[in-house]
Amino acid sequence: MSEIREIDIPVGATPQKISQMLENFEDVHGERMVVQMGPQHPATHGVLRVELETDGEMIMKATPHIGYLHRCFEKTCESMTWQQVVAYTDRLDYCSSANNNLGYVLACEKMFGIEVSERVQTIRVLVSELNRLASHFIAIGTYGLDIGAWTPFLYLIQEREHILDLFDRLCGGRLLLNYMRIGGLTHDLPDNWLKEVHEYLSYMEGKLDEVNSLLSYNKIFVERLANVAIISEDMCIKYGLTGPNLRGAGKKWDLRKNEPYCGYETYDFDIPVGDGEVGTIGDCWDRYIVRVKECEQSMRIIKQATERLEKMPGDDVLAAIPKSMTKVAPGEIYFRTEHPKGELGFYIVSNGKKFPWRLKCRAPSFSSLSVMSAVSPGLLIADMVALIGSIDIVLGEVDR
Amino acid sequence: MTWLDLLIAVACVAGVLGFISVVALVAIWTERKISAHIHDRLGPMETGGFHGWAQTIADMVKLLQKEDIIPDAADKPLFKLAPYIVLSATIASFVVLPFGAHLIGTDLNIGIYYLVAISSLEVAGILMAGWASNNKWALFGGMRSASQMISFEIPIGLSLLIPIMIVGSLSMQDLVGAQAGGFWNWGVFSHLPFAMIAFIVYFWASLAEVNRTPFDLPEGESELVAGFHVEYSGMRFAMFFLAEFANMFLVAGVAVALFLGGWHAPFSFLEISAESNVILHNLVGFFWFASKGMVLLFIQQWLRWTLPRLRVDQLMHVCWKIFLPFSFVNVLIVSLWIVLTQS
Amino acid sequence: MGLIEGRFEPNIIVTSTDAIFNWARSRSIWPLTFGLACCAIEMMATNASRFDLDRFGIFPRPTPRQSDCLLISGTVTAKMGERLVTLYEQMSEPRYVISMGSCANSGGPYCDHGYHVIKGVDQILPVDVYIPGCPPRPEALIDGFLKLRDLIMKETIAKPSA
Amino acid sequence: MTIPEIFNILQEKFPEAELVLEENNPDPIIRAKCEAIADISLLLRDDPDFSFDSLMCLSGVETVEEFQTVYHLYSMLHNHKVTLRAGGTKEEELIVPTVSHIWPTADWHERESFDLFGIKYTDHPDPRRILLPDDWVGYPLRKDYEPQKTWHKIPLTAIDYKEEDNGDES
Repeated sequence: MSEIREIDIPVGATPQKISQMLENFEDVHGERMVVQMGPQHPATHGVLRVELETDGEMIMKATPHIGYLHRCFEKTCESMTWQQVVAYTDRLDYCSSANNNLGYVLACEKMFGIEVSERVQTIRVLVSELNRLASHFIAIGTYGLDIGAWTPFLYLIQEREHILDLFDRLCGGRLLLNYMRIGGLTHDLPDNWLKEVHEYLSYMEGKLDEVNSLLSYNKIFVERLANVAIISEDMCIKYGLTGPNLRGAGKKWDLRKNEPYCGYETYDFDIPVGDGEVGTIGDCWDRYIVRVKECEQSMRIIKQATERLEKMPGDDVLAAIPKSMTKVAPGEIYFRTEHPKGELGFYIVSNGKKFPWRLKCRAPSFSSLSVMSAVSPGLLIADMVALIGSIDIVLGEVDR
Repeated sequence: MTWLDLLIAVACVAGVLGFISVVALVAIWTERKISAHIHDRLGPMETGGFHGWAQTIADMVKLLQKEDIIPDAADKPLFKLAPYIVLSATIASFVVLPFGAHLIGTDLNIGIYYLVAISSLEVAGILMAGWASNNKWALFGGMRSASQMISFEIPIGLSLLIPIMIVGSLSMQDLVGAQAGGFWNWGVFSHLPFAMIAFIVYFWASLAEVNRTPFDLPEGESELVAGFHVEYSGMRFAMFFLAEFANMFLVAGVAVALFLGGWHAPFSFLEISAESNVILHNLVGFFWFASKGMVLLFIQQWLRWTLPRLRVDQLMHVCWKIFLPFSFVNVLIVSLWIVLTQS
Repeated sequence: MGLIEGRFEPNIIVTSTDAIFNWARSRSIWPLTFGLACCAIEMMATNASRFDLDRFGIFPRPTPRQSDCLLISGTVTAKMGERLVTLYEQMSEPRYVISMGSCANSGGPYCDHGYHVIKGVDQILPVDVYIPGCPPRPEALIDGFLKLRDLIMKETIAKPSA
Repeated sequence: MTIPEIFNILQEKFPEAELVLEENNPDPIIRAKCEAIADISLLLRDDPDFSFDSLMCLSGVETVEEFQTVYHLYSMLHNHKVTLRAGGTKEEELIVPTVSHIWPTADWHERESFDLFGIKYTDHPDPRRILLPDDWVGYPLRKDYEPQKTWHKIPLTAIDYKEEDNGDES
């Protein structure tokens, strides 16, 4: 009869420590079960496949396999004109297309030295913050769904629908906007649109408190997430986790403040960080609550942007769009912006021709996902679901 | 045995079976409607006209004629057997449920004992399903289900002991009969607050027993895809589905019979005495029993759409470290009370 | 099915059975909870409160065994194509396939240069309904389901007339 | 610290790394010999004056003459950036030492650039393809890449309806 041993995992042990302990721990029967989570699995947020090696319900090793949605974005862009690429950036992270557009057009504008008017910048800020809101609503909602709470998901999707209505009026698209152009926008704001944004803001007042009372501070929800899958600040930087994940680990880091673009330095907003309110800094709950708090800040920015636009005299949003982009300046640039999922970087190489020579998208989710195999040893399967949800990945962006 | 006895027996079986199917069909429909209204939407609206009343019927007819797939690598006999065991365990438990003064399959003198014993057969069926499917998610679901149901049997059993001790009988009709004459006589209000605690423990533990949120781990959609019935299709899946909803009513019915006055009305003037009209007496009793059961069913569904799901270790924590000590102390105090007051 | 399908001449019993079966099948289309790409977000939105597919009895199931309809919501890549066929094979008859969005219909924007994208899911699966759009609006998805419903209503278990 | 300053220090410390400062770009780029990349990276991360703790991006590039790996580094502490580049001619396989032990995020980025460009990384802990299936032929982001027609019997080309129509008529 073999002796049954137990591993004592000390409270607050680092993931590396746990994984080391598990390596040293030999399974009594030498049997581990390999379970494939995905690509068709409700909790993987798309077509991610995670190969889990489990002992009972405890995960010994998790290997993410990606590429099930590899749509050849980078190759396609090499055959598209500079302006046409904007439509493809929409489909990177399909939950927040305006933010993708913004990252790409800003990179191109910086490279080709195009200056846009203040009004265009403000409209861009407004639209991308609205989209950040929509993206965070999906992140929060589906996270609730992962933990087993259905209702908050549907409520948040409902609030998101109102934003989509605004987009619908703005550019005809609900999900994929394709609204920005290198040097400007596709067209000006529709009549009364700013008034509708105002109406939406007043409608949203207090809704986030409802989310907090229904979900964030629900006892079961907190119990499920507190002290689970802790990713420390150091680890975040090493693995390239950015955005809400890094802020959830307690680092006050936001490109909108630290490397301002698009006039973000003139807006008044805070950077929410995780503070270990219910558990340890950098646990799943912290990463989650940072998103909720960011929604509030986004609404503040939207409010300021709308007020500015109302006062601003109208101008031609197409004025700075280059008439022809068949001959451009050669060179290369790496430009990054704050995307709802983290830092979205575009590395663009131009050889002076009509098409980009090379376009690499540094997708935030791609880097975030790479931390998974380092964090997961020692988690239960249910925690794994919580981990995947808390780093908020979108597979369109991971696989590109 | 005369022809009449046989006829009555057949009628009983038909009645119970009919009741179970009707309850399950209605419960599935109400579940969808209630969830929809909680979610700020409408739920089934098209099928059959009025608020999609025929939705469950359409679902069942469709499931009935779906292809029945038995995975090649599955343990075929067990795979085929599992849904029958689950469903028959549920149906067999209904035999001792007192729907009215005379509306009971059979009033065994060990009725509640029989019920607890038979209803835990279900775990065998679920474990069988999880094992025989030869699917790892199903196995996880089966194991979770087995551990959860077996653990929660203990606080359930201890909580059921309280009314049994107070009444001093294991027969369901005796247990119900002791609660006659207005709601203040109901089991839940006797020996305050101990019977009340027992009722609360029983209700929560029974949620785990029937795999409802926050204890729906065996089929937790976001974790285990569909849990133990992940490989089941068509009618076999429908059986699990039916059994689940019938079970929900079963645990609600036990709670009603033991704690909420069974088929007695909340006020005695709402009842019709058995002397004046036996049939009417039974029908009114049935009405009260069913409506109390439905209220509990509604609470179960309400919780389902409000709460998130617990984790495995937390579930066990709730069972062994909270429910179990409470029930033990509860049993101790109530038995002391009974001993002291009787002596 | 299989046992009774295609065995009898069309007669009153067969046609009545048809009517019941088709009614049930078309009123209870359970799609697989399975999102591939951008269209999956619109699919989620359609399932959610405002559009509420549940009104038509459409109720997503997480496992292929219990679902009737494979809703291909997004770009199908070579790597995914293999799994998709497996998923389709795991579904029980009668089963239907809805191809949602340009990518699934024809490769869409990735048709010309997408070396890893399957240009049209109909090359690997039999598709019943195509929904155009990139991504289709929820109304279009609902329309797709209603088209599928019409399609199911025309089915019969009778022997096909020569 | 500006990039020329970083360049000067690096040139002192690594005289054999064939360091070149490419100044024809909006942002100057430091070019180094492939073999020296790992050592330079380690210094850049660990030296308190540099402390480049985050690797923003690692990308493979194909120019007309050569394959390259480009590293975009950033220091959260000092708030400065630098871009490194390592390259080799197309005639021979480009082999670069891995930096995944220095910045773990490089792990997946290196796998990706191997997957799409065929750039090899020595001592990489997990040198597999990442986005494409393991048995995929060719490196798609190379300019001379010919797409596969089928993979595992799955057709990867669009149906040419014109041809089919013509076939029916004749």
